[in-house]
Formats: sequence, structure tokens, C-alpha cells
Amino acid sequence: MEAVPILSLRNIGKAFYENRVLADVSFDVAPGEIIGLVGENGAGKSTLMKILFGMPVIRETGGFEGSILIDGKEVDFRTPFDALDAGIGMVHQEFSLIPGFTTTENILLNRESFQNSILIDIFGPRISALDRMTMESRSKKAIDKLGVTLDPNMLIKEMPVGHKQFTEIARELGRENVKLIVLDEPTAVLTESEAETLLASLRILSAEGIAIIFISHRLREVVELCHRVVVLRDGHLVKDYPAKGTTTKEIASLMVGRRMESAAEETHRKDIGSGSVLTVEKLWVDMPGERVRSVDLDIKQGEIFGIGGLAGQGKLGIPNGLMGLYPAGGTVTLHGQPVPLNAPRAVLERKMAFVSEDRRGVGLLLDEGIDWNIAFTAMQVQDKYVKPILGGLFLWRSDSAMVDLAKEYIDLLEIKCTGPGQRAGTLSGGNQQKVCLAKAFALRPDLLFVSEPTRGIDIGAKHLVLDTLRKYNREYGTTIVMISSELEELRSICDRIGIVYEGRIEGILPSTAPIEEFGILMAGADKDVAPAVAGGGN
Amino acid sequence: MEGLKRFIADFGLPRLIIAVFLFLLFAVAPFVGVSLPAAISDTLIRVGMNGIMVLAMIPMIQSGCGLNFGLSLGVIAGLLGSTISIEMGLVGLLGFLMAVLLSQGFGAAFGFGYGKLLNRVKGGEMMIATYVGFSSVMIMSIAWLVLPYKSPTMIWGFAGTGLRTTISVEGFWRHILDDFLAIQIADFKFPTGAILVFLLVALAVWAFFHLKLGTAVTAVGSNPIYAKASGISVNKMRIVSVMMSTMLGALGIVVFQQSFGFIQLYDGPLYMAFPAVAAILIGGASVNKATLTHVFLGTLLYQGILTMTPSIFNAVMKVDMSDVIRIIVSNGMILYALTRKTKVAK
Amino acid sequence: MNSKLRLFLIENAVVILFIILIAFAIPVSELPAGFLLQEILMRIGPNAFLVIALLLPIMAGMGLNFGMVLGAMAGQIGLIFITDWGIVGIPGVLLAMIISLPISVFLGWVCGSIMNLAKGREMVTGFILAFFMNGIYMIVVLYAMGSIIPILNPELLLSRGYGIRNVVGLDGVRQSLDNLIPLKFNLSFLTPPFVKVPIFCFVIVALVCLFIVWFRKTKLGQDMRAVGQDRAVADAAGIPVERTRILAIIISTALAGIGQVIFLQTMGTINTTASHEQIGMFSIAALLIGGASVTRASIPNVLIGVILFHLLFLVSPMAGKNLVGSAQLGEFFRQSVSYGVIAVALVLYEWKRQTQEHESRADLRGETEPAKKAGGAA
Amino acid sequence: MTRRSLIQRSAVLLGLMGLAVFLFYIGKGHTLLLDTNAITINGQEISSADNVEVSVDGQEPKSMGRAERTMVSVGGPSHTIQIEVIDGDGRKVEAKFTVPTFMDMAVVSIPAILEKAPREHWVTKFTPPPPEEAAAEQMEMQDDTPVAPAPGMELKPTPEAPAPKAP
Repeated sequence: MEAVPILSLRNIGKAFYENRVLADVSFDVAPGEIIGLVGENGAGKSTLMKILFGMPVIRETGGFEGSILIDGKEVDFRTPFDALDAGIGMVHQEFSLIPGFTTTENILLNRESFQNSILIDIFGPRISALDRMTMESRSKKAIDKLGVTLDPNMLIKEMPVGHKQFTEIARELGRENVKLIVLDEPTAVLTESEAETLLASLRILSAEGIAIIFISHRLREVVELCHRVVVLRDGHLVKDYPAKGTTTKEIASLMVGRRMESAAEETHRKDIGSGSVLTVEKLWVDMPGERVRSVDLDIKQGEIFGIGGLAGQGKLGIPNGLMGLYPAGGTVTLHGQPVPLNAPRAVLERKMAFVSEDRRGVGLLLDEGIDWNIAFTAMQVQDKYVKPILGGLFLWRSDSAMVDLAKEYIDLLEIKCTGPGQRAGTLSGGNQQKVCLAKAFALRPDLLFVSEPTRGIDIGAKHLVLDTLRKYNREYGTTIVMISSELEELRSICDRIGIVYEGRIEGILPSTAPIEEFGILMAGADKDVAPAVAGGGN
Repeated sequence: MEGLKRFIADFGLPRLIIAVFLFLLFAVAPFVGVSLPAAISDTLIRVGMNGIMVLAMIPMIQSGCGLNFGLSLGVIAGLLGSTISIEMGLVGLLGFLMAVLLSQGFGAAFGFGYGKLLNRVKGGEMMIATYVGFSSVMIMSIAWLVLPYKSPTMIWGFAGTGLRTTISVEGFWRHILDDFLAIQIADFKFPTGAILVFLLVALAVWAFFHLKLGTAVTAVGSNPIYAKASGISVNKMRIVSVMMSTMLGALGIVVFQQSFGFIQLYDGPLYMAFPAVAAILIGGASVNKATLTHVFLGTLLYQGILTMTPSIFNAVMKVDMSDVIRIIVSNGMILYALTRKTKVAK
Repeated sequence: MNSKLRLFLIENAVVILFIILIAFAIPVSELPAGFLLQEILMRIGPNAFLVIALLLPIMAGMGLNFGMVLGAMAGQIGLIFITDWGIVGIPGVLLAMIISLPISVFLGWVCGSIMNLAKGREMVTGFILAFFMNGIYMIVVLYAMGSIIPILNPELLLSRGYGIRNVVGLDGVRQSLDNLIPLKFNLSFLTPPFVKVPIFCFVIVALVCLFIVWFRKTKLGQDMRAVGQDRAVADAAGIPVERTRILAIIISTALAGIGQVIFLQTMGTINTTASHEQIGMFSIAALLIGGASVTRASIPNVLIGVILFHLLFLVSPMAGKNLVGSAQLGEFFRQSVSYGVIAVALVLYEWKRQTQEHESRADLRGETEPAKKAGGAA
Repeated sequence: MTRRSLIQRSAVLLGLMGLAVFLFYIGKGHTLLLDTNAITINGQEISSADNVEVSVDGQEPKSMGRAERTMVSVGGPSHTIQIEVIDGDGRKVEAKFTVPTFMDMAVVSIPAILEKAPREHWVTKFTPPPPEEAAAEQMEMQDDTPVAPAPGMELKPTPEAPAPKAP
């Protein structure tokens, strides 16, 4: 494949203000080549694609570094439509289909064929009637390219998921000059057999000279399908090499990498009780995008337990399900007592607390002050910061107690703000995270779940947050369960780490275990040897 | 210059225009032969009449249910309370208190059902509230015709059954609040009792939102998911707020009637919600945030406009455009609030 | 078969309920059949036109267009002008429509633009906008006409010298469309036996139905359906979402203006300050009684709805009078039904929307059952 | 927008405006006062027959005696009139005449038509008597006439509770 590359990325870099997410990424895509683009969440894959497609958000945040060449010519896409015109199509992870339209109508959405009419000159081209015959033959042509059978007149809402995915791809193929298609997690929603069919179709397209960038967390598929694998980590391209001969383990290790090894040293030297705090059996959680299938856990008194795993495998579903935020089932016991699921209040009353990964959506009252944010949960669950009036008939909110509490945590966690009354929505990400932590601490929990505590906050705040957790664990003996995408972060603070894969705990390792072993678990330990287990297929 | 722009942005241009307009009306009044004391007195009386119904907007806005276009449900509760009180033949303070008491009972019951309904239609509350209000008013119209009321002051003389369209409360509890400790200087009258009751109820609302319960209601409106994660039952809090709003509406209409002097049945309550909604919005509330200041300021501005425009326009232009101005101001204000970018409640 | 029947009953529950209600009320009302038939025939055409005006915004996902009242105002302004100028007969009706067009298109543009500012709450916005515009309309009709806008015929003006009278008689154009193609039947088994059929009105309704059917097949119609089903997807595909939505409202408003002209020429009088006010509510109630919902409405819904609504309208006062001795009761009943049917339709819509949201989440997760089995196996 | 479609759009717009003017022209209503009074033309008095039946544009024929006036409403500029003399010679005359667009009320002289006087005398502008009394009276009567019930006319809601008169 020595022809002029269809696409060349040259030294692409991008920083969102202070936060660098991509640096010096370069690779080429030749005609008909299938590139596997892999990397953990936050490695920069989606930013790279946003740059490629000229998404307005990139321009609004100061543009990007480097250059993009299509067929050897430099291009500057101002909107995604420019990219489409240049022959690059994208199939997003979430379906972008009109449910009440047929396959044909979706494939040709906004690119319909018309019948001519004299009315066009007066009322504009949109008044012309659709030419359904031509449209059907055009959509059939696009479907045929994929080598699958789809009913062109079936409504999307009546289709199986796999057909929807094919329709999406056929839509990109339906454009006249399509040269390159980017597929973002195309198999995530497919069953095993559907995924196989899809991969076969992609091979056909590749044979026809259409290049494909295949983004997936299913490393087995990447190895099977792709000609080349590009691994991103922390915004850097760590490896760009032929897929032939590589293994999922190798890719997984490259993805997680080896970082800040030093920090892990002195931390986990303390006594961990042998008694269980929390036992979880056969937990399932119905959280969109983070489904938990069947999780068994046994958390020991006083430990910091880490939960890791790639995005979408279900690690976030575990705390959200346990805390009653998403429908869940299974058996959970705390100190030997059963814990009801789907009941946030009952869980809170048992002195379990949760710092959500979704700070703005779940963690904060953006329109209220810091004092409210910190004190509210403790007030409602434990009747703190209130004083009874009229002989206990009513509980009066004690604003001064709330302000005192807020001040205490502002000092303790170094929250940068104008005072306890500042609205949480106006704080920076790191400070918002501290407020969320303070809210959980104010509950004086026995068991604390912390989900993605360092996501999207700056280095300084990161250290402070982790140190605080560590200190809290030491001083109060609070058992902490921390969920994070950053393995190194987990290794630096946790005693044990469980890795979640496809909604189940794939294995639990001490944090001192070598990084390769984590990589294996993340990629699904036995997948290379026994693919049959993956039958659930997600 | 920047400061001015900020001020306008914060205060809202329409609100500013209304405030300036009202100020001009008052400024012009003495020169066109409109008695200023009488005008101010009228405004105050109307504030006393309408204030509580405006207060009724607060709980539902705060809990994220949006503007309570279904206030007519509370009004119906109030009408039931007052007509039953009259039917019982109670006069004076006793009759008034009975009317209030009964209306609170009905208000609580209606509010509970209404809240249950609104919990099932989160996101579409406003339109549904409007039409639930409308249809309840019409269903109650049937009820007014067929309910076995007997008091001769209330039923149609010729037919012997069915309540009249307007029932005078003269001889029962007309002006019972307005005249309580009223201060009368020439043509200026300060309706002490009504204003006092308004302030008392406002104090109660203020106190409610300083309780643990009220705090939870506010949090539900501010971020329902946060509230859920803090162990709050979002649906319960919303029902509490809807009940409270409905009960305040019921109280509001009884106070309105004692001042107005009449009970208006049938389609009288149909559009009762609109002036209250407009008033609180003029006061500066948005679809999801309202405070007592908004109520005070809004009621004063709105009722001021309503009192002043007819008299000034009549005096200056010999044209009575008050109806039209009222329609444009109140609906324009609601429209403005609806089209502003807000996150919750439709 | 049984489940099919059940499905049919559930889907048409509203229609069936109203048919039963009316079947019960007609005998009670003791109204002569000939009278009922005549009235219904006269009213179907003009009203169906108004109700059809609601279809496009529903298709574009903007719900029930309460803003159609704006079009009705435009239609009335057109009629006031032709009455003032003394244009009579069919030319008068057509001229009134032509005058109403620029006004209704402008108002539709305003309405659509405002609704674009309030996406997701178009209905309540349109509802309030109708009230707001009523204020502007009143300024124009009651204050500007005869003072700023010249009105030649003093008989149209209020005695104070400006402003249009509360009632404007449309003697010049009264029923000129209805009578254009006269057709009279003598059905001796009815009382009264003579039934006049306003053929031309039906022709107009048939034409506007054809327009709708054709419009659905155009690119613009296709775009409206796409925008109506998923704004984000339509936008991502490059369909100009806001413009499409505005166009839907403009067409709806323009049709409502024409519809109001047809409706009022049948009635023969304009109630200057009131004729338009309830048109939105009545048309919407009729459409919903015909079995439509906030997201789906068809031409059969329109026709069935108009017939049922008007039967109810005619029959209920008399039924109420004969049943409990009060015509008012029937009147109240009818109004509570009109409001109630809208309330119920809105509740059902929100309910459905929420379940759909839930389902679409399920969709993203893929199939649940096999996954659970796999979970158990591992 | 292309030049072509611009031209076509303008053409449609102009066409619509033209149609409006045309509709105005053909739809303009007139009140005709059929007049059997004797008419003097060029110093020569033409008088009518005693009894005539007059029908305009095929409307119901009206019987008229000598020196009478009857009102008919018509629309458009050109009209056909049929006059039948009942008592005298039994003549039937059919004639066409036009009414100027902006003449709201016109006197149509039956004798002039019958006797085939020059056309300019057939239709003359009607100058009404001082309008005050007549118009004022009519207005008193017609202000706020109740209307027959129809959908859309029942309720008269104002988005407001009835404002109380100043207490």
C-alpha cells in the first residue's frame, strides 16, 4: 500500500486551555486500509476524531496544532459537513437514525432524489416531490456494497439492533465519493454473530478500496480485523504497528502503559481487618452504557478497594447501582446486615456515601451555595444542621451551622472560593470535586464510594483529592471503594484492585501486581483462548 | 456603561420597561387630575386581594414543577369552602375562618391528586396544568348547578336550585380583613388587615423554605438527581409543593372574595392563574426560581399597572385601553419567561 | 384475532367512547334528525379546513399548534376589509383570503421563531402567544381601525367613531361558497325533509386534503417528519431544523387564516373580539376527539373528529335540558369535554414520551435477556 | 436564489396582487336603486310605464309601479336587467349596463332603459340625504346584536378575573 495516503495526520495536538489532551499525533491511512484506533477513555481518541471532522467545539476552544492532509492536500474543515464533502464519513457510537423512517429514508436522509416540478422555481427546491423509485435503487446499491441484506422499506424502530448499525454504515456509503469511514465502537451494541457479519462487511469495503478507522474496546476484533493498530495513551501516540502477529494482551498493556510507578511505594502499608464490611453477590445494575451483569465483591474493613476496567464495561454501574441511583438487583450485606437496593435513603442511613463521577449532574446543586451543597445530604439523612422548633414539631434549618461546616471544609480541602455562599456552578472542576467530597465526608460514612474522583481536574487538585482520601482512610478507618479509569491512580492508592470486564469482575489483584496482569484482565482474561465466554455479546 | 448593561441583563428588559412605565404613570397622575392617594390606596387594596395567590406560585416553581397554571384548582377549593361556609349560615369572623378552614381541606385533597398527576407527566406540567384547570372549572360548573345548596342568598330565586353566577358576601364577611384596623385618611385607605394577613402568609412561606422539608423541596427543584442521591423522594416533595400551592390558592381566593365582595362561580376561576403567574414573573421570577421579593415586587408592579392604566388613559386620551394593556403585559411577560433559556420544567 | 380486536379498541378508545356518548345523547336531545344532518353538513367543511391546519406542526414535532389563533385573526382582518370595501360573493371571499395571507404568513413567522426559542415547550408557548397576540389584534381592530387604518364604511365602526363593532355582518359573502354548487335533497323520512349539501365546501376540503397528502411526499414534508421525530439527527444530517419548523408553523397559520374565512362566511357574522379566540381550542379538541394524539394525526382523524365534535356540540345543550332541565348543564358538559379531551391527550402524550425515553435507553443496551443468561452461565 | 426563480417569484407575487385587484373589480358590491320616476334628458321628459317587473342578474323579479324606488344588491361591474311592462304594451326589454367600481349606490333609471335613452343616463350616482339621523339610528340598533351560537362564539374569556371596580 504505497499509494498516496487517503488521510495523513501530521503532528496533531490539542489543548483545552490548560489541559493538554493530544500531542504530536501523526499517522497515515492508505486506501483500503483498516486502522484500529485504540486507547483508554481520555486517551484522546474522541478529540482526535473531533479535530478530523472539524467539529465547532475545536474551533471554539482555540483550534488545534498540526495539519490534516486528504489525498496529499492540506484541508481545513470548518464543519462536519466539509469533512463529509471531502469523502470522510463517521458512524457514531449512538445511533443517529430517525426511528419512524424506513431504511431507505434513513440512508438517504437529506440526500433524497427528487422529481422535477415547476413549483421549484417559486417555492425553492424543497417543494419537489421525492422520487421513491430512484431512492430505493440508490439505497439498495449502498446496502449491496456492505454485502448484507436489509429490507429497504422496513422501519428503523422495527429493526434488530444489528440492522440499525448496518443502516448507519450504509448511509455513509451512500455518499458519492466516500473514501474513508470512521466507526466508533460499532460492535458495542451488537451480538456476537451480528458483530461477525459486520466485520465481514468491513473486509468487503476494504477490498473495494474504502479505508476504515475502527475505534473499539473489543481488542479481539481489532486484532482480527485491522491491518494496522494505532495506540493512543494520554494524548500521545505510543505505537503504530501492523496488527499481524500482535495479541490483545500486548495492545492492552500498551494502552494502560506504565506511569508514575514511584507513587505507589509507601502507601499501602497498614493493617487491613479481616472482617468484611460489604459483601455483594450477583449484583446487576441497569445503567445505560455501564451495565453490570453479575458482580461478586467482598470489601474488607479499612481497606481502599479499587475498581478499574475499560470504559463501558460496567465499573461505574457498581457504585451507582449500590447507591440506588439505577435499577439494580442482587444480594448486598453491610456488616452482615442486608442492604436494600433501589433505596438511596436506606443506603445513606447505613452510613454508606457516594461521590458520583457525574459532578454537575448528580453531585451538585449548581444554583445553590457551597454550604447547601455540603450540608444538604447530612441534613436530610441524619438531621444535622437543623434545630427543632415548637417542641420538635418542625426542624428549622440552621444556616449558621451550615456556614460553619462549609468554612471547615473550605479550609480543610483548600476549596478556592469567595466564601461559603458562592454558587457551586461557578466553581472550577477541581473545587467542585472537593465540594462533592466534603458532602460525603459530612455524612461521616463507614463506607465511601468514590467514582472517578480525578476526572477532568488539574494535577494539583488531583494530588490533594487523593491525599485527602488516603488521610481519611487512615484517620477515620473509613473503608473506601474507589472507581477509576486511571489504573496508575488506583495502584497508587488502593490496597486491592478489581478489574471489571463485560459487567463482571474479571479478577482481583493486589495493587503491587505487575501492570501486564492488569492489562490481561482489562482485555478479558481468557478471550484469546476461549472466545466462547463472550457469547453474552453486550 | 458596562454596569448599566449588567443591571439591565440581571433585571430583565421587560421588567425594567414595566417599572419605568408604572413610575411614569404615577408621575403623570397628579397633572391629569387623578388622585394619587386614591390610586395608591387602590393599588394596596389590590395587592392585599391578590398577593396570596401570587405567593401560591412559589412552592411549585421552587420544586421544579414550573408555573402553576392549574391554580384554578386551588380557587375551586376556595369556592367550595366559602360557599359551604355561607350555606352553614356562619357570619363574620367565624364564617370567614370556616371558609378558610374548609378551603384548606379541599385544597389539600385536590392538591394531592393534582400532584400525583403531575408526577406522571414530568416535563409537561404547565400545559397539562392549564387544561386540567380548565376542565375542572367546567366540571365544577356542572357541580354548582346540581349540588344541593339551599341557602336562599346563593341559589337562583326563580329555579330554586343551582348556585348563582355571583354571590354577594355582604352580610357574611365582606371586607372583614380590609376593614380590620384600616386607616382611612380622606380618600386614602390602608387595608391593614388584608396586608397583614398577606405578610403573615408570606412569613409562613418563608419559614417553610427554612425547614428541613422546605430545603428538600428546593433541592428537588434545583437538581432532582442530586436530591435523589441524597435520599430524597422526589415525587413526595413535588406533591408537597403542589399541595401547598393549591392550598395557598384556596386561601388566596377566600381573601380575594372578602375584599371583592363577591364569590364568582362557574367560569369565574377559569383564568385566575394568569394574573398571578404574570405578577410573579414581572417580579423577577423565572420558570424555576422564585423568591418572596419577586412576589412583593411583582404584585406591586402588576397591580399598580392594573390600577393606574385605566385611570390615566381615561384622563389623558379618553380611551380605555386597560384591558388590552393588561392582556399584553401579562401574557407578554409569561411569553418572555417561557422563551428564556432554562433547564427544567416545560 | 382477539388480540387484534383488543388492539383496535385500545387504539380507538377515544373515538369509540365519544360515539357511545353521542349515541346516547342524540335521542335524549330530541333534536330532529333532518336538523342535525343539515347542521353537520354545513359545519363539516369549514371546520375540517381549520382542523387540517393543525396537521403540519404535529408532523414537525411541534405538537398541537395553539398559535393557529393567529391565522384566524388574519382571516378576520381580511373579512373586515372586504366588508368595508363592499366586495361581495366569491370574489369577496377570495380577496379576503388573499389579504389574510401576508398577515398570517408574517404572524406564522413570528410564532415559529418564538417557538424556536422555546423548544420542547412549543404548546404552552403557542397558547400564551395566542393570548398575547390577541392584545395586539385588539389594538389593531378596536383602536387603530377607523383612526389610523382607514375604514370607509361608518356602519362598521363603533359609535365612538373608531374601532370595529362587536358584530360584523357578512351579508355580501354569506354562504357564497356553500351555495356555489347548490344541491338539495328531499329526504322524506327526515324532519325537516330538505337537506342542503354545500358541495363546494366539500370540494375545498378535498383539495386541501390532497394538498396535505402531496405535501407529505415533498422534500419539505419529508424534512418535517424527520425534524419531528428526532431534531438532533435531522440537524446532524444537515436539515435546517429551525427553518423547517418555522415553515411548518407558517403553513399552518396561513391555512388557519383561509380556514377562518371559509368558516365565517358560512356563519355569516364575525364576532370581532371573540370569533378567533376559541377556534384553536375547538379545532384541537375536535382533532383529539377524532383519535389523534400530540405526535400523530391523520386526515381521517380530522374528519371523524369534526363530525363527532359538532354532534356533541349541537346535542349536548338540549340533552342537558331534557335530562336535568338545564340547557346550561349540557353546555358546561360540552366545555368540560372539550377541555378534558385536550388535558387527557396531553397526559397520554407525556406518559408515552416517558416510556419511550425509557425504551430508547433499553435500545442502547442491546438485548437484555441473552445477556442475563450469559451472566448466569459465567 | 437564482435570477430565474427571483423573476418567477416576483411574477407570482405580482400575479397575486393582480388577482387581488381583479377580484376587487369584479367583486365590488353595489346597491342599485331601481327607479321608475320620470327622468328628464335633454329637456325631454321620459316617463315610465305604470307597472313593470324588473329583474337584475336573474334575481327574483320585482313589481314596481310608477315613481317608485326599489333596492337590489349586486356584485361586480356589469349587469343584465330584464324589464317587463305588465299593463301597457307588454314589452320585454333586456339590457346590459355597467356600474363604475367606486359607485357604491347607483340609481338605475328604468324609463331611460325602456326608452333606450343614451347610456350615460341609465346609471347615475346616488347622493344620499344628510346621513346623521339614518346612520345613527341604524347604529344604535345594530351595536352588539346577539349572534347565533356557533363554535368559537360561545365563551368570551379574558385572561383575567373580572377586575373589581374600585372598592
